[in-house]
Amino acid sequence: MDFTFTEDQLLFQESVHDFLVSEITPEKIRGLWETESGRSAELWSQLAEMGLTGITVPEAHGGLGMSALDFVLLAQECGYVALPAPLVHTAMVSVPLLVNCGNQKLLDNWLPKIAAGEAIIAVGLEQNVFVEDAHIADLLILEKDGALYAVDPAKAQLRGNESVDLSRKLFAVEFDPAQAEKLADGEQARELIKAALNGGALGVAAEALGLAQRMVDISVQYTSERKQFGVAIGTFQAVKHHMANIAYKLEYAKAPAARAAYAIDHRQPKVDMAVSHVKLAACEVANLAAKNCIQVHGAMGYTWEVDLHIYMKRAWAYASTWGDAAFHKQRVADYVLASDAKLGAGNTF
Amino acid sequence: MDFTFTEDQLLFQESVHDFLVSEITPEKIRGLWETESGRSAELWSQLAEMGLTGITVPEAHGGLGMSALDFVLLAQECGYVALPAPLVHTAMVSVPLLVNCGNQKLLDNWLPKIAAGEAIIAVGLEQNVFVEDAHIADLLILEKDGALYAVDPAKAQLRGNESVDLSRKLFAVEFDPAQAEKLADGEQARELIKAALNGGALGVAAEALGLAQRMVDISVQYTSERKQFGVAIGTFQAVKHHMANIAYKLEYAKAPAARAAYAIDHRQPKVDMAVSHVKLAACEVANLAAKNCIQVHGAMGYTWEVDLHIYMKRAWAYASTWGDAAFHKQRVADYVLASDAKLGAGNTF
Amino acid sequence: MQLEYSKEHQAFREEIRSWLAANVPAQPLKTFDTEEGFQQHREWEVKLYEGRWGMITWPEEMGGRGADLIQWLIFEEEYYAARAPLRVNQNGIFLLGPTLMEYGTEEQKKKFLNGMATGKDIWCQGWSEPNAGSDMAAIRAKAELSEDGTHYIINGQKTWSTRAVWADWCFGMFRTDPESQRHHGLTFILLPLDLEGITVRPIPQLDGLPGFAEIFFDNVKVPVENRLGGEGEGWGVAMATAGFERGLMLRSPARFQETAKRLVELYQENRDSADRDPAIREAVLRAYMDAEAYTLTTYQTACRLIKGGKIGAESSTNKIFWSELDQQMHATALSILGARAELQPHAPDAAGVGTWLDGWMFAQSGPIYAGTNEIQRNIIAERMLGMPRK
Amino acid sequence: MQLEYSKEHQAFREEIRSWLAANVPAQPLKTFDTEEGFQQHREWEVKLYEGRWGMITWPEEMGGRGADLIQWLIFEEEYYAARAPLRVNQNGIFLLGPTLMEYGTEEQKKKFLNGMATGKDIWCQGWSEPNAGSDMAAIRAKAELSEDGTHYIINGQKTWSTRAVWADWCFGMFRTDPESQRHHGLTFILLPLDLEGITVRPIPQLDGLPGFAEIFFDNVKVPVENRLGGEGEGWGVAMATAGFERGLMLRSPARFQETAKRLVELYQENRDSADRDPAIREAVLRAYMDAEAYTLTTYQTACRLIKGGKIGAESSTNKIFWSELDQQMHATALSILGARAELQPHAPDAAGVGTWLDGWMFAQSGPIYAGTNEIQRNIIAERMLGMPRK
Repeated sequence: MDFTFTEDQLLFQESVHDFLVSEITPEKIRGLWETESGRSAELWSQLAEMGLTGITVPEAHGGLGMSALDFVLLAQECGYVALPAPLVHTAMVSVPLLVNCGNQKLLDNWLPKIAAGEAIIAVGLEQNVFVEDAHIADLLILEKDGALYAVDPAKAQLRGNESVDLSRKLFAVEFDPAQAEKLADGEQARELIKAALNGGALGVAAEALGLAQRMVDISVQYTSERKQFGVAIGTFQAVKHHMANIAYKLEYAKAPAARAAYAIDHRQPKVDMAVSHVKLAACEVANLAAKNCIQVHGAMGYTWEVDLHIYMKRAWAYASTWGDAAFHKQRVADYVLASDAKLGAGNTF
Repeated sequence: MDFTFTEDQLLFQESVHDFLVSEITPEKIRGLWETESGRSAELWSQLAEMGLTGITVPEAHGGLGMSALDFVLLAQECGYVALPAPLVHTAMVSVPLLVNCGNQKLLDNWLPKIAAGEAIIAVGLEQNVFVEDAHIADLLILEKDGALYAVDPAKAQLRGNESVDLSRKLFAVEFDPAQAEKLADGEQARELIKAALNGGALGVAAEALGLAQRMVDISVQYTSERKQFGVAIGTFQAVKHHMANIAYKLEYAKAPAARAAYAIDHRQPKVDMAVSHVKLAACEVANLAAKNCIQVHGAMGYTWEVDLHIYMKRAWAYASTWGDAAFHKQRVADYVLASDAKLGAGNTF
Repeated sequence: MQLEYSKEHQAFREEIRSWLAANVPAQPLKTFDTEEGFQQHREWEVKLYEGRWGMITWPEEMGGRGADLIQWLIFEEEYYAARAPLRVNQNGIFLLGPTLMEYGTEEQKKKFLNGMATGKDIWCQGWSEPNAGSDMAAIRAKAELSEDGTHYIINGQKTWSTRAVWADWCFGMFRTDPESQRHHGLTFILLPLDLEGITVRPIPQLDGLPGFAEIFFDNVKVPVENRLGGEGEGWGVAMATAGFERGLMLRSPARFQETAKRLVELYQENRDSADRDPAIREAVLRAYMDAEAYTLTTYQTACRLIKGGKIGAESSTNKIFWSELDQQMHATALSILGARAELQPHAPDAAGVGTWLDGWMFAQSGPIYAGTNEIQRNIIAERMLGMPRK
Repeated sequence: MQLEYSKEHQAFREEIRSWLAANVPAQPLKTFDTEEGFQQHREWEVKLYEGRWGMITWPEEMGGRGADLIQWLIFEEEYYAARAPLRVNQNGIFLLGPTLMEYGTEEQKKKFLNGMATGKDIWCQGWSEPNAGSDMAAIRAKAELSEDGTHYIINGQKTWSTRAVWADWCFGMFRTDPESQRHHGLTFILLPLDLEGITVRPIPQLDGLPGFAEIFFDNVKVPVENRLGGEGEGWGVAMATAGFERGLMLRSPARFQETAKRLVELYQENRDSADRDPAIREAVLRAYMDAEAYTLTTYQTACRLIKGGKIGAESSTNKIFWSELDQQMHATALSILGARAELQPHAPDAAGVGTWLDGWMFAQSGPIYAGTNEIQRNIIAERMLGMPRK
């Protein structure tokens, strides 16, 4: 039993944190909002240089061959800066889906390019309604009628849908299966889709933890400086408790995130429950953070000029993506209310 | 449109408040806990002298002939002192049930005695599982298989069940319909039972408002005197907000209580929704009061010696009596989700 | 107690209902946080005035109908039920108007009330300052009386001034006694925004639109006639306005009842998907009950006031209640909408998501403005419950 | 990261499981808030000691097993799963014991640890005072060193001393320097409760039973040898104990996991009636998830500590988390039980209501004792988040 991350994992997290915080400033994000694609090729190559685009690509294909557990800490850092790039999607969904589906031609063809930052694959599941970053994808992998297809973006119709979070690029995608390569159907497809959904759900859950932490950090700093009635508003107990309520809930969502990543890597039977648990907990705390942090900012928090809304709006958006609350509650219920459920002390691991 | 109580109604409330607060002290309540019946014949005659036992008894039968609306303010006062006597039951359930059922013999026989404080009728509905104060009742009116029976207590088997609130006297009652007088069945019984349940539910809801007010008053006084870290704990913002959260919710449950009483008196079609709304709101605020008030009392609130628990435990008990939350939520849903529901602005009255 | 409407009230309801049916624009106006929408709403104010529906609570001689509070509530019910446009001039009609009638000179009433009523002059507030938000008594912007005593020279900054970007006039509080502390030495002044030395900087809100603005004053000359109430008596005048702001006029229940209704409809339309999450039905029913409770309580307060009662802590309890209810209702709607809740209204696949996202963002301001809910809770604890201040 | 138990840990689990299966009383003991129950629990402590299961985290030479934190968590899991009796001597074994090992002299260890381990001496705490609850540094009860320096004369009052009514010994803090302020000049002293001048007044709790007591000291003579740590150094010693109290030892997750399990079972048994209220299913699932989160987080902390990490704000975050979870789970159970939730366990028609009502009442103390949750939130804000104190 060892529930700790390794020194290497923590050091990697730290270096990624430092890189992202210095690179992905609120100013850069606002700048990308003004661009057509909302994405930066330069940023993507920087991420590739750090090995991040290929972090879960097997070493044989030029990646770092790391696991969900290795990446879950980094996903939190991606959330911390509200990264405007499909890194979590790539590492947690696209690459694992390719690997799981085991189509050698696809693997040899795409994985090296992904690791090199020369290609992006966007995955679209029906659960999600929309496909993230389809407009910059070199390949689409789409679910239709229970089957999975590899689709050439040129042969698909993309309809952009603007999100409250201007950094999120969503597309309704239509395509003709006859013109696409079927990758899997039946039971195999169901398994691949479930795994992809779990990867995506854990990815946004981990990002949500980072978002909550960022909102708390911004707010602690603001309330320590902002004065009313002659004192810093951070000295008011109501303000302190708004922050403390986020902080302690956040603490209790981190270990479940690590456990869910571990469950994915080890294909544990309880993986669906584990992922749904952290998706619910992380999105709940991120949305509590949004609510309490705008409150302690007062009117300032209601403006476009203060950076808080960059992170707040993504927290709102994540609440219902990669499975809404109803979907994840049902998966927890399926586990907890099963006639043979192993509940109680001693049944966690 | 006049949503105010009359001077008379308010003065009557005030005099009843003064009487109850001076008579029904915590000491008296603790004293009654030590007695066999838990009830005081002397107290009951005092209430009769004030006209309270017969407050809803028609004047023709020696009562004050008042309505639910007249009594709803007094029921709050009964809650404020956690009255250990079946006054609300009598005024809101027993007497209206007799009157509604219109059995002349029963009316002539019992109403004058009730007004005089010489008789008590306890009503038992299946919704309630237990019958309140059956042990001191001179007549039982009980629901069985959709019919209502007048039962001689001597011919019924009472099984006492102790409540967390030692002032509440609950009994499982068994009786033989063959040895009882059937008062109503079929549609008539359904209507009578529904009306009795509404009266009882509104009664405990109004009491719950009084309980919440009492717990707030006790706690405001305690936190204004109790010092920690050199200051009265009532100066801490967290303590203030615990109290404020009760107070503002309490404000928004009072008008619904008056509306529900009015709906009963005027047999309005929305009476079920109106009663269920206030039952839910009042029990919710009373239980919030219990939670926040014990918290601001600290360890003191956890003791038997501080009076808080007298009111707290009754608030707990009322949460699920005269229809539990599920029952009342369903009745609100039946109204709100009906295909012909009249919702939105302008449809309240 | 008598919970039915009188014949007169029913007739009044019929009258406004049919007028609205005939006059409410078929197409919703653009938001008045845009210049075009602002102009559209200004025209709507004119139309209301012409129908004598602009400020029904004003006395008849001032173009109103001398409506009582019950009529006001009825008017609002019909107004929201008809989905009529928001009131671009609410600061003028509901906040400054009544204050002017109470504190203004005859000249001031003549000069300002009519322009306000006709929609010619749209007013904004100049109260908050960068360091005087919840703590309004910390106001620093100063007004110096000129030596000849004919005008004030105003310097300083105001902020969070709603709809100030395209407004014509501003009413605000300024420190006339530089030595004064807190709420002493403040004076209530009315001024046109096109005066020399005034700079209005729009502040974009969560949705990116300039819903409010900063106002900078650089040696702005304002004639003393524009002072409302006595010099140094601004706080008392302002408190009357604040009373209105937090009181009945601006937060009549109709708005929340209609939101609750739309929420029930949204739930019914999406029943199958919504019922997958039991928390949603729970929240929908709560929304209905809370909107109902807010309505009942408001009517009760209104009736009390009509009978000569005074408004007490209601201004604080209702601020908390409606603002949390509004957030709760919109949050519930977003969970019903699920994966499409994040879509902006103009997105191609946004059919059916309605304006819930915009409403949700707007609802975020409720617990903040006009005194944060934390301040309101303090007020309830200290003034309503009598808990110790220090 | 490696989330499976080692063979050794699995074997350890098997060992304690079979011992408990063979030794846990078939009939639950009476509550130790009664004299008879207290005696029964004292005998159970003896039995645990004889099986060397009484204080497994103690070093072997002191009758323990030198168990690591993971073994401790496994032990607790099996202990709660077996519905074994509560620990009447937890103050001694888990609070004072470790502190004695850290600060005690060899003589003190010899003198006290064995009696504690064997269940011969049951210990209670003497910390809080009528005006020193959340504010422990306000302690006033004083201990004066006698002129000959051989003993302390203790005067004053302690309160909220859990299980003090039938306990044998008390450890507490007393002010040895009358001039001292706050947490200076306090000394940690151990004393038997049968000394002349000591009066123990039971305090009945919500259920009417004397779960804690006041202790009055009237010129009580205690030999200096009973001082733990140096004179005036009591605060430091006590903080170590408090760290344990709020830390892992007393609130291992098993208790809450078993409550969550019983809640799910209660829900399943009453499914038809419970599902009438959608809020209940929601709350049951949340209870399971929160108990799981508490377990996972505790294991993570334990592993960090094993690797030499220090315990930080966890003591505050977990105090809030488990106490609110415990309240929430019991509240949910009561709503499932509906009209019968208010019944006392011995009521004739109480079949099936179990001990939820008692558990609910006990759960009320969670957010209060060992530092109220308000204090814990302050600590999180100030020490974990670095928000300004004043």
